[in-house]
Amino acid sequence: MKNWIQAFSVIDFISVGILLAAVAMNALRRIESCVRAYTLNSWLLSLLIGIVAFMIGETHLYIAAAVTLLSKGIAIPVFLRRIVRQMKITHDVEPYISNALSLTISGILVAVVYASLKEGIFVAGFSKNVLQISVAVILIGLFIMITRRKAVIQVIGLLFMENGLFLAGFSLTFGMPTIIELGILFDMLMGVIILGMFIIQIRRAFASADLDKLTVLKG
Amino acid sequence: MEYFQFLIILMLSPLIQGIIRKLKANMQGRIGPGIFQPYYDLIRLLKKDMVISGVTSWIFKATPYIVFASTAAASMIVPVITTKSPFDVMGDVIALIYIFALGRFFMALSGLDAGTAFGGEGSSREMTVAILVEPMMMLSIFTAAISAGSTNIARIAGSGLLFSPSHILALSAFMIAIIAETGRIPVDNPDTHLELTMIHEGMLLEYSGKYLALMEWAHYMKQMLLFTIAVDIFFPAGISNGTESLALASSFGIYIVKILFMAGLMALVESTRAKIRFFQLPSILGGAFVLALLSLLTYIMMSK
Amino acid sequence: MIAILLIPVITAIICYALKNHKLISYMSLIGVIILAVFSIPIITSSVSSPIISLNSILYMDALSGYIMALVILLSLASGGYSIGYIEHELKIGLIDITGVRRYYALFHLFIFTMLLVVVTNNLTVMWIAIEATTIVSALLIGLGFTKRPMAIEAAWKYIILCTVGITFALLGIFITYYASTAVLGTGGVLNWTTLKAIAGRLNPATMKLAFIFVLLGYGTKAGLAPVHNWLPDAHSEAPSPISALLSGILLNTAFYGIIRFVSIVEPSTGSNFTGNLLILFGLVSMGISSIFILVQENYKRLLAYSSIEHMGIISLGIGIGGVVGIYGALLHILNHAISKPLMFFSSGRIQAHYGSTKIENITGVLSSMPLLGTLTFIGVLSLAGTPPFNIFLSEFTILKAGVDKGLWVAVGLFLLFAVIVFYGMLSGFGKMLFGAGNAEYDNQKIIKAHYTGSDIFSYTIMVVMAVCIISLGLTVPDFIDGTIRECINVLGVR
Amino acid sequence: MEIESYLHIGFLFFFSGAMFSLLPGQKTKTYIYILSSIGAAGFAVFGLYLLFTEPRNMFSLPISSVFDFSFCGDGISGFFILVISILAFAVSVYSIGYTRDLDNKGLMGFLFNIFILSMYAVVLSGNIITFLISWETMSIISYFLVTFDRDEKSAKAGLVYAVMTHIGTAFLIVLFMILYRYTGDMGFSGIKGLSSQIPEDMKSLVFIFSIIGFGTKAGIIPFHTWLPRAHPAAPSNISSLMSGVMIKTGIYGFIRISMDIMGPGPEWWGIAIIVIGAVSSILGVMYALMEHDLKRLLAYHSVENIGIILLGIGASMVFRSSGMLALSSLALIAGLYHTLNHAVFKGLLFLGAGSVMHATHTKNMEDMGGLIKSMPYTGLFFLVGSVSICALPPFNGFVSEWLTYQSLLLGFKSTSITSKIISPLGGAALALTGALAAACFVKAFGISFLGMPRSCHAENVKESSLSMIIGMGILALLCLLFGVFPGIVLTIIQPVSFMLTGSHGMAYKGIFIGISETLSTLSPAAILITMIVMSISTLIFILTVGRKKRIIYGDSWDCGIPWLTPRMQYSAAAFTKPVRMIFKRIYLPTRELKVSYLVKPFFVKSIEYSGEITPFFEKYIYDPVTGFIHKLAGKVKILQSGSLHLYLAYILITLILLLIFGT
Repeated sequence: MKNWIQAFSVIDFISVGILLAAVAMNALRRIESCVRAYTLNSWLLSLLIGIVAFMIGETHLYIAAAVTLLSKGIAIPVFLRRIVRQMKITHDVEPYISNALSLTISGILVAVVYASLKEGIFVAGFSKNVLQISVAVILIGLFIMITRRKAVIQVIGLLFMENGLFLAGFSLTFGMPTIIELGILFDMLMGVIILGMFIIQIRRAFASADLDKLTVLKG
Repeated sequence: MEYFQFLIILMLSPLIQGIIRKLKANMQGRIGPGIFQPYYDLIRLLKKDMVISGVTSWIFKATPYIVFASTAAASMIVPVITTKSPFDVMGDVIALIYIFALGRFFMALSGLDAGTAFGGEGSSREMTVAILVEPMMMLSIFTAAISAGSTNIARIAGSGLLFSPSHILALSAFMIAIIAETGRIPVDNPDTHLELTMIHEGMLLEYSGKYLALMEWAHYMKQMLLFTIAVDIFFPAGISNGTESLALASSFGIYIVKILFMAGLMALVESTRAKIRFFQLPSILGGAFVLALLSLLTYIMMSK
Repeated sequence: MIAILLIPVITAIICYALKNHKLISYMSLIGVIILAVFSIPIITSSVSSPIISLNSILYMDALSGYIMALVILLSLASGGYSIGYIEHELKIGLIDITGVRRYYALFHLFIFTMLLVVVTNNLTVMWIAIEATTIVSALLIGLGFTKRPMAIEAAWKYIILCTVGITFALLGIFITYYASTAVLGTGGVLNWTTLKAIAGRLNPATMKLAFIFVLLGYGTKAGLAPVHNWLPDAHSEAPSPISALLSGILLNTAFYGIIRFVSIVEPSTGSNFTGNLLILFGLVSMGISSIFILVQENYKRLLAYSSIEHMGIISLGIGIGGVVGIYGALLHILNHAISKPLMFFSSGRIQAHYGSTKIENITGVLSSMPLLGTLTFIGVLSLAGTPPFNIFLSEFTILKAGVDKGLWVAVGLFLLFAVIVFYGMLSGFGKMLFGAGNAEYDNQKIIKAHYTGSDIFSYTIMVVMAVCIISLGLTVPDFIDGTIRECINVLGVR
Repeated sequence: MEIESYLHIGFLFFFSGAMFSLLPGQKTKTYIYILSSIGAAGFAVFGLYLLFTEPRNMFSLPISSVFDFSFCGDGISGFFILVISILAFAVSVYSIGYTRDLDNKGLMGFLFNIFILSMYAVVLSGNIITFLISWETMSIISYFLVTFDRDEKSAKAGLVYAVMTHIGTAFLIVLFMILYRYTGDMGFSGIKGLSSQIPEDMKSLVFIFSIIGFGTKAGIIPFHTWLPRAHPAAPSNISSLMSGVMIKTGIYGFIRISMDIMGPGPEWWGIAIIVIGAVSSILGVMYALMEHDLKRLLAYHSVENIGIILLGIGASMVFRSSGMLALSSLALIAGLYHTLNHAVFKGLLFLGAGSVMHATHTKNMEDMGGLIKSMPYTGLFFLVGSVSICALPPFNGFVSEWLTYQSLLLGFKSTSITSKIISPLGGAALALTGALAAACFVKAFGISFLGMPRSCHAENVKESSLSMIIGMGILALLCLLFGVFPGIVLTIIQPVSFMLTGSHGMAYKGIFIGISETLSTLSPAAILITMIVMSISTLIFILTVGRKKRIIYGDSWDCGIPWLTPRMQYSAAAFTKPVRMIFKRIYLPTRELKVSYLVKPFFVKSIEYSGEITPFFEKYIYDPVTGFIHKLAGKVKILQSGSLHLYLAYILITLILLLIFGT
C-alpha cells in the first residue's frame, strides 16, 4: 500500500514534468530546442507508462512503454531532425505573438482545464490530476500549432497533443488491449511520416515552409 | 310611352346643346346662333361625303356606330320622365358608367387609328381625364346609391331623397365630373380646334360627313344623359312613379325645367371660367375627388 | 465479412502492380463490382439481425449495413466514373502512369478504411479507421496525383485539422472507457454492444465530457461548422470522383461515429444535452455554409459548402431526435449521398470541358451540353431542397420532427438558411447553366470527343443517379424505409 | 363512367404527351399538344363533376412511413380545375402552331404537359406534403420554362422568380407547420375538422403567412417584383398559362387555407385583404401603363387583376366574419368570377402578344403599329381581350367587376365603421383601376395595332397559323360568352360559394343577374342586343338619310407639311406622359436629355431623350436588402481566410466554449 501511495505522487510528479515540457515550448525560439523539448516529453511519458506498468504489473504496459520510447522518444525525433536539416531554412520558430503573451495564454488554458474538469467527472481510480494535466498538454499543443508559423512546429505541436493524449489514455485506461494501443501508435506514426512528406512537398511547391504562404485557398 | 322615354334624349339632345350655346353667347354679349343650330349642323354633315384617311382600319369605321349605339343603349337605362322604366333591368348606374367607358374606349382607339399626332394627343388626354374623373364620379354616385340602398337609377330616383350635407357634396363633385365628361371649360374647350387645348375634338379630327354627325350626336346625347342622371339621382323630385299620361306630362314638364337649369348652369360656368392648363386639371379634379370622399364619409358618420 | 474487408485491399495491391492504365481501371471496376456482389448478402442479413464475428471485434447491425450499402454503392459509382475521369487527366497530361497506379491503389484503400469504420464493434478501432481514412484520402488529394500546389495546401490543411480534431475524439473514447470501468468494476470496455447495454448506468458528467470531445473530433471530420474549415479546400481540390466519395460518404462515416456515440451517451445524460449540442452545431453549420454559398465564386467550393450545410441538417435531425427526427436524418444521409456525388461528377465534367472552376468563366452549359446541364440542374435543385427531389423529403421530415418537439426557433432558422442556400445555389449554378453557350466552347469537336465509351459509361452512372434522385423524391421504397426503421430500432430510439 | 376515369384519362393524355415529347425526332412534336388538349377536356369534365358532387378522396400513395401522397377533390378544386382546363385547352391548341419554330420542341412539350399536370396536382392536393411537392414542382417547372430562352435576361428573371417563390414557399411551410402543430394532422380535411383547436393568435399568424406565401405566387404588391420579369421571359404560350392560371393557384391556396380550413376569421382579415387588393390593383395597373414592352405590360395587369380578385374575396371575408352569409357568398362569387374571367382574357391577351411577337420579333410596342391590317384575326382577338380586361360591357370582365362593385357597396351593410368606410373606398379604387386599365389598353392596342408601322419589324408581317388563331378564337368566344350569359358561370361558381359560406348569394340568374339586397339587376345580353339593334338602326339611318354615300380615301391630316411619316405618330411614351406627370409622386420619373450640337447653340445635330420611372419596390426595398445581405456575406467571408492557424484556433475556441458551457 505504501508503495502505491508513493507511486501516486511519483506519477503526479512525472506528469507535471510533462506539462512543464509542453509549457516550455512557449518560450523556445529555435526549432532544435523544440524537438528536444518533445524528446524530453516523450521520455517522461514512457517513463510514466513504465511506472504504471510496474505498479499494476501488466506485461503489455511494459511493451507499450517500450514502443512509446522507441517511436516517440527516438524514431520521431530523429525523423524530425532530418527534416529540419533537409529544409535548409532559418531555424527560428517565428511565433505570431510574444513569448510573454504566449505563456500567459497557456496559463489561462491550464486554468480553464482545471476549472472545467470538475469533481463529478471522476468516477474511480487515481487519475484526477493526470487527466487534467493531459488535457492541458493537448490544449497547449494545439495552442503551439496556432501561434507558430513554421510547418515543422505544427507537426511538433501535433506530437505534443498526441503525447497528451497518450498520457490521458494510460492514466484513464491502463487495461486497454495492446493491439489497439499499437494500432493507435502505428496510425500516428504513419500520420507523422505523411506530414513530413507533405512538409517537403510544401517546401518544393512554395519554396518555403512558412505556412503564411499557404493561404491561396480561401472564401 | 314609358318604352320610348329614351327618345326624348335622342331627339332633344341637340336642342340642349343649342340652348347652352345660345345662353353662353348671350352671357358673353353675343347674339350667337339659334338654338336649333346643332340640328342644322347634323343634317348638313349627314348630307356630306366622307373623307377617310387611308391609314385607318375597320376600327375607325366601326367606332361611330359603337359610340352611338352605346350612348343610345345607355339612354334606355335612364329614367327620364318615369321611374317605371321597362329597360332598367338591363343595368344600373355602374353599368351606365361602363357603357360610357366603352364608347370612350373606341373613340380613343379611333383617335390613334389615323396615325396622326393630334388624334393620339386627343386620346391620351381623354383617357387621362377619364382616369381622374371616373373614381370621383363613382364615389359621388356611391353616396347616393348607399343612401337609397340600390344602384338602380330608377330606384334611386324613386326613393325621393331629401337634401343632406353629404348629397350636396356629392352633387358638387358630380357636377365637376359632368363638366369634365362633356368637355367643357375649364377642362376642355368645345369651340376650338387649336391643337394645344383640344381634347375631345382631337380624337374626332379625322372624322367627316356622316360619321362625324354620329359622333357629334352621340356627344350631345351623352351630355344630356349626364344631366338626366344628375337630376335623377340628386333632385328626383317630380319624377313620375307611374305611367298615367297626365303624370307623365307633368313629369316631362318638370324634367325640362330641371334640364334647362342644368344647361344654364353649364353656360354660366363656361362663361365665367377660363380654360385651365391641362396639367392643372388634377388639382380641380382631385379637389372634386376629395369632395366626393367627404360626402361619403359624412354620410356614413351621420347615418351612424 | 472479412472477405469484404479483404477485397479492396487485394484490389488495391493488384492495381498498384499492374502497368497498363486501361487494365488498371477495369481491374478496379471489377474489384468494386465483386465487392458489391459479396456485400449484398451480408448487408441484407445484417439488417434483419446483427452479425458478430472475429472475436466480436467485427460487428454489423442495420445501421452499419445501411452506411456500408452507401459506401459500396458510391464506390461503384465513383469507380465507374473514375475511368473516364482518369483517362481525361492522362490525356491532358496532368497525371502519368505511376500516378494512375497510385490513384487506384489509394482509391481502394480508401474504400477499405471506410468499410472498416462501419464493420467494427470497437470504438477505438473505429477511431483508427477514421484516422486512416484521413491519411489515405489526404494522399489521394495531395500526393502524386495532381501536381498543383493548391492540392498540396488543401491536403496539408486537411490532414492537420482532421488529425488535431480526431485527437480529441480519441480522448473522448478514453474517457468513455474510463466511465465504463466504474460501472463494470475492473477493466473497461470499448465494444459498442457492451457499452450500449450499460449506457444507462454510466456517469452522466463523465459522459458529457466524453461527448464534447467526440463531437468536436468527429465533428471536425464530418465538416460541422465552426470546425469545418478543411472541407471546402479538400473537396474543391480533390479529383472529382474523390470529392464525391469525400462528400458522399466520408463525412457520413464520421457522422456514423457520432450517431453511435449519441446512442451511448444519451441514456446517461438525457437527450437534451446531446440534442441541444447537435442542434447548435447543425444550425451553426447551416448558417455559416449558407452565407458562404451565397458569395461563392468557385463551384466546387460551393458544393463543398453545400456538404457542410447538409451535414448541419443531418446533425439537426439527429439532435431533434425521436423516431421521426432520426428517420429524417438517416434518410438525409442517403439522399445527400446520391445528390452530392452526382453534382461532383457533373462538375468534374464541366471542369474538364471548360477548364475552370470559376463560376464566372462558365456559361450556357445547358445549351452546349444539354444532358450534362440537365443532370446538373436536377442535382442543384435537389441539393437546394426543392421538391419533387429527394432531399426535400428528408428535410421536411426533419422539419416535421422539429415541429413535433416544438422547436420553432430551429425550424425558423432552418427555413431561413434553406432559402439563402437556395438563392446561393441557384444564382451560382444558374449563371453557369443558363445563358447562351459560349461560342469558343461550343466547338462541336470537343463535345464529340467527350462521348467515348467510358464517357457513356460515366453518363449512364449519372443518369441512374438522377433517376434515383427523382424517384426517391416521390417515394421511399419499402426496403429503404424498413432498413431505416431497423436502424432506429438498433439505436434504441422510441 | 366513374368520375375518376375522367381524371385518369386526363392524366394519361398529359402524361403521354410529356413522354412522347421526350422521344427523338422533331417534326411531329408539335402535334403532342393535341394530346394535351384532350387531356384538358378530360380534366374539365372531371372538374365539373367535382363541382356538383360531394368532396371525395381520390387516392393516396405512401411516400415513406412518415408521409403519404393524398389527392382529394371538392367544389373548390373542381372550380379551379375547370379554370385551368379551359385555358389549358385553348393554349394547347395554340401551341400546335406556336411551337413550330421553337428550337427545343421536345423539352417544351415535356415541360408544358408536366406544368399543367402540376397545377392540377396543386388544386387536388389533400395534405400538406402533397401540396408542397406539387406547389414546388409547379414553381420549378415554370422556372425552367421562364429560362427557356437561353439568354442572360431570362436567366436573371428566372432567378428572381425562383428565389421569391421559394421564399414564399418557406412561409407556406411555416404556415402548414403551425396548422400541423395545433391539429396534429397533415391532411387538409383533418386540419379543417380540428381547426377550432388553433388559438386565435396563431390563426392570425397563419393568415398573415398565407398572404405572404400565396401572395408571392399570386403577385400581390409588394411581392410582385418577380412577375413582370418572369412572365415576359417565358415563351408566350407559357406566359399565358402562368399569368392566366398559375398565379391563380395562389388564390386557390389562399381560399383553401384562410377561408376553407380556418373558417371565418376576425373582421380585420377581410379589411386587410381589401386594402391589399386595392393597392395591388392600382399600383399594378399604374406600372402597366408605363410599360412599353407588350408582355411586361400584360404581366403588370396580372398584378392588377389579382388585386381585383382580392377585393371580392376580402369583401367576402368581411361579411363572413359578421355572419352576413348571403353577402359573403355574393362577394366570393365576384372574386371567383373574376378569377375565371382573368384566366380567359389574360390567357387570350398573352396568346395575342405571342402571335404579335412571333410575327414581328419584337416585344416593344414602339416598334409595332398597323398590325391590325396584316394580322386581322389576331388584332380582333386582342381587341376582344382588351375590351374584356377593361371591364367594358358586354364582355366578361364587366360582369365580374360589376359584381365586385356591388359587393363592395354592400360593405355599407357591415356593422363596423371601418369596413363601412373601407369597402366603398375599395370601390373607388376599382373605378380608378378601371379607368387606368382602359387608358392602358387604348395605348397597348392603339400603338401596336393601329396607325402606321413604326419600324421595319411591323412591315411585311404575316398572320399567324390557323391553330394559333383557333386557340385565341376559343378564348375570345369565351370572353363574350361568359360576359353575355353570366348565368352559366354562376351555375359553376355557386356550388363553391355555397360550400364556403352556406349561402347561394345571388337572387336569380339566366340572362339577368340580380342582387336582392340592392335590387340591382344586370343583363349584359340585353345590353348587347340593344346595342346591336341600335347599331343596325343607325346603319339603316345612315344609309337612308342624306344623298351621297361616297367615301373618299385620302391622307391623314398633316397640317400641310409634305408627308406624314410613321415617326410623327403619337408614341406610347407620349401617350402616357400626362399620367406620368400627374402621378409623379408614385412614378418618380427621371429624364435625361442629351443634345449634341454642330455649332452651339444654333445647329442641333441630334437630341436624345430618355425617360424612365423609378421601380420603387426594387430600388427601395429589394435592392437594399439583397445588397445588405451580400455585403454582410462578403464580410463573413473573412472567417475562411485560408490561414491554417486561424482554423486551428477555431477548434481551440470551440473546445474551450464547449468545456465551459457544456459540462
